[in-house]
Amino acid sequence: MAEKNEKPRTIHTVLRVPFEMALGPTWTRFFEGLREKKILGTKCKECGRILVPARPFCPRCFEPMEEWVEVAQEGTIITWSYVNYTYFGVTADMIPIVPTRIKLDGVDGGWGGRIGGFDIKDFDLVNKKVKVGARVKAVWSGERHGHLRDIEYWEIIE
Amino acid sequence: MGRAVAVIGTGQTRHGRRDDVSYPDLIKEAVKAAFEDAGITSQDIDAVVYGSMPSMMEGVAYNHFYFADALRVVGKPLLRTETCGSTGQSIAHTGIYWIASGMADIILVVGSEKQHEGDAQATMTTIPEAFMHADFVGGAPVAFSMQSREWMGHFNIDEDKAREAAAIISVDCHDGGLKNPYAHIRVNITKEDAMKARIITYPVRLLDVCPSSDGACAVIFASEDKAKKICKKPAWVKGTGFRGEEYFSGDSSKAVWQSAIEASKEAYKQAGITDPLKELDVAEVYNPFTYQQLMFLECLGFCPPGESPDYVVKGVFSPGGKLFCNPSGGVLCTNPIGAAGLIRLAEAAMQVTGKAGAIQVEGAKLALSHAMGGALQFNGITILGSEL
Amino acid sequence: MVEAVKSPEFPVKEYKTGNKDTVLPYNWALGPTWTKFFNGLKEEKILGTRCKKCNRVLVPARTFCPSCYKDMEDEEWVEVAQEGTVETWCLVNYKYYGQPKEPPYIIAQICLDRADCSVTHFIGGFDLSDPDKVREKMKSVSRIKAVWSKEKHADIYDIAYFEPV
Amino acid sequence: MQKVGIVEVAMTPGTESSLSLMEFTYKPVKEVLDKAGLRRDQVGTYVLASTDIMHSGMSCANAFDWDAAGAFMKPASREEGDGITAFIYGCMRIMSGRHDTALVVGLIKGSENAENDTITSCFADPFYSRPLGIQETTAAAMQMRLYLERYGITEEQCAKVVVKNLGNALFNPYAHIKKRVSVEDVLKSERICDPLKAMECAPKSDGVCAMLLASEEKARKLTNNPVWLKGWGSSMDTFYLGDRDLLDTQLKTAAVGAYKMAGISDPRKEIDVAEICEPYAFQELLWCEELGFCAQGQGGKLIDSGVTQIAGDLPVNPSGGVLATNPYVSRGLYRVAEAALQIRGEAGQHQLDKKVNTALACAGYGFAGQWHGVAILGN
Repeated sequence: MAEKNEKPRTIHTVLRVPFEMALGPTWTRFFEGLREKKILGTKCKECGRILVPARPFCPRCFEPMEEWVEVAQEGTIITWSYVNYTYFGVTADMIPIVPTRIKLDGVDGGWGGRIGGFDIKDFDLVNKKVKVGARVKAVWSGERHGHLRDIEYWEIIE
Repeated sequence: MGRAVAVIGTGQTRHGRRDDVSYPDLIKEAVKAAFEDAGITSQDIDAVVYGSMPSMMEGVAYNHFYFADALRVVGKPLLRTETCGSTGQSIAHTGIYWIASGMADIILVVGSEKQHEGDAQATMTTIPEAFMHADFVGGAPVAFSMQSREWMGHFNIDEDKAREAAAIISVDCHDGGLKNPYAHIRVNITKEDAMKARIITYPVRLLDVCPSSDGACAVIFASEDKAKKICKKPAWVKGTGFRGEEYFSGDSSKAVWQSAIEASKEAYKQAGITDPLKELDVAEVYNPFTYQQLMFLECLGFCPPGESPDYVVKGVFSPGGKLFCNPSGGVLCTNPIGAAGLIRLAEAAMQVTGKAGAIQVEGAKLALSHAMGGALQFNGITILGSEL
Repeated sequence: MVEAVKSPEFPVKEYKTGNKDTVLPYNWALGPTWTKFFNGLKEEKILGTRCKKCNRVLVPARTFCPSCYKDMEDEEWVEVAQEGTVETWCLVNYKYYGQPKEPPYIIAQICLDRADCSVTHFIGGFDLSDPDKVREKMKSVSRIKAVWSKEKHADIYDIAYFEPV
Repeated sequence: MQKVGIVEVAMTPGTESSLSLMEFTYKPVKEVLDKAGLRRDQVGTYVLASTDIMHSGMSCANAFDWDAAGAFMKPASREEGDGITAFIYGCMRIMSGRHDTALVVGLIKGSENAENDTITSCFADPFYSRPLGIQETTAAAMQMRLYLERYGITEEQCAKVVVKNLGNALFNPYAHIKKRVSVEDVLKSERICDPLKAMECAPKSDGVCAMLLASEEKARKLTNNPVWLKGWGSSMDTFYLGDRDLLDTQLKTAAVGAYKMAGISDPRKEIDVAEICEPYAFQELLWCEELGFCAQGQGGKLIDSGVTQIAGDLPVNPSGGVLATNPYVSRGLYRVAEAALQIRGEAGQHQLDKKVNTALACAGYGFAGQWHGVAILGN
């Protein structure tokens, strides 16, 4: 048995494993759309649902989703939260964040984004302005890279 | 389905921050306890099922290799099942199917997590799709807060009423944790404390959130013949259910959580349960967040949709209520993720066999255990009973 | 993972991809047995445990005997020899991300005297640059002994490598 | 015990794909469903095999894989392990009598992951084996040296496995590496981890394999040509290499279990073809011994005799095996699929020139083969 003076130790390390994912034709086209300030979805020929981000196939009907649709850049908040804590990879200067799920007009289902355009450090203000059911619209960033952050944030429309 | 299956023994580690032992030793602590509880040795075991959260959580991938000795599986078959947070239920299901299929008679099922070896929230950010989702999801609290908010919005639930109900759940669980010898969090709290605790991810406050725990749980399952031979009072598997939704969490409503509803329906059907609130004696519901438990009370059919806060405030799910939920303190007090769903099952088994000690629900005969996981995707259920 | 070798670039692809490196922190608990084992290395001692049931001495020390499943209390600490014989070895002569040091190096299984299993470690102390010469030399190597690092951190690298006797 | 039949299989080629992992997985699943004439929701249950650390950087792999596997709102599970474990779990779900069909999917895009050696070094414990550079290649190299020295197996004999398997792969449309090579070429390839040469190590491949299983009654309805599971055995070894005899692995235990269940007493005579998992060339010889195809230490003579050639008495890896195609997680399911295709007579250009009644498929993973599973299939 370990003697009393030998307090069990721990070893600290950071592990990094590299990966490189293929975006594939569907998501490549979706991200190219963002570069052109377009939000693209695909429509299922069986159930008629339009999903954003675009999908290669309908998860429910399991048929290819080949019909592309440019969807509205405005929608309604389904839900939101207020992130105010740090963890590995997220430092104090990166918070708070107001993540949200938005139902874009004409789209079935919701997709994610961040609320912005006002001082989100003020929680009471956030809680006053951001409501389930509130209307939002996309605000595009000046420089776009075919990346999700090409939409800088979603702005509340009064 | 197939052959009848029973739980003949359970074992848990002391859960908490376990820097005092290495990971394999933590596993062994639970395995040994389960053997002792069942009164058998590793020689009686036909096979082992193991599971944990993603390997990256502790930085050892395929850690069933590393744990082979601690799991007592050398020279025997092993399956490793993993379904994210619902792993604890899924590994139990693997063991149950294995015996029901006739391919084995006695199986050791082990789930574990040693969250203090890694950074749980950072690991969780590797679950959502890297280019579509990861940016918006800051670990589990955000996903669950978003879901709570969606639920309140959908049913137009008064925020203060939900807040009060969540606080009652928090108090009930923390009281349970104090009495449960294995629990991680042991604090005496009041409703007031819970309602005013620090905000983590609005509306979730500190006392609405589970801890990060180290711990393991082992459960031994046996076929009908073996169970009757070995065990005086086995806990019989009455029904199981498992369902999963789409990966992109926006694709289906999370306010009316279909996978939880359908998984429980499947289990109730097998168990011949038509009115769960009336027929179940106790439930171990997966509740990493108090608000989550509110939603589950509805999805699992314990009360009508949108009405769980009313029921909770009335004391229906509190000690002495019609269906006491989480006498063990639940995930809210103890959360070694890969083990957490199996701990629910072990606690349910202990309840229906009268082994739950200080947290025993008097005369419990039928118990539900549950776990959920994924990007708000998966729900698994196992119902145990004292009678075959 | 020791970053002795720079992360390789993925080959350039003709289709669109995204890089997603997983970088995560860990704090691994050694537990009392391995704490004692590694602290032993710091004092230039190689410690094993003897299972009181099967009588085998296992190195590194174990909290329980993997075959008898007996507890720590049933194990007896034993200092084993710093010399032993080579059971098998390989010469690593290629690079991959995450490897422990710059190749070439030899990894071997070594049976230390007084132990009933073999330990893994490096073999070194001679020129490894020519694989053919290494193979020729290793044919005649059977006995080897531990060479200790000057600076010790109570980890497995406290033994720098084993060298032919 | 309910009899289980393989109804249909589909797989992707092992070559690098530019599809996203989601699209890549969807295709063979859809193909299997279309072949069987089933809709996604008509399948009873799903079992996936994928591995967090070999999953393009996304953990909880089943979360991402759920959609493409077709498992939306179905009773389902996931094995974090070799694809052959998903196969047997799918079989067990049917044997339990609860489901009459099961769809099993093993998936990986090796091209998106770090090198296999980087990843397998993460299997090692963090204190001892990992800092000393133990991963699957170094463990295999030490196993090989022991094999050469203890039994006098020659490097030429090991190289012959590469010649045979890459040659067989020439006729397999799903193979990743197809090459006509000589023993000389193999021996001259770089000694990356002496005694292992570069050409003796499997590549890193992409690969999804989907397989539809059914109960006896249902299988007969869905196909005229079902292949039945006859036997299964699997076993796990102890962790530390130093605690094991690397030439006495748990494949023996696994094989004994599978043969017993299938009623096989003389595997060398009763098995018509074997698809086995040989990420390192010499392992095919060692595994053949442990499977009872020849006596201990006679693996070298076995390959010399030509028995394991595609036209031999007991062809081993007519598909080209793992040396040709190594989609790490799904490679075990590929073995089962290839064995099933041989029995059905649908293997195409690498179909054996004889009637195949009984086939063996096995898979192993972990350092020096810590875990092994063996399946026996029959017509």
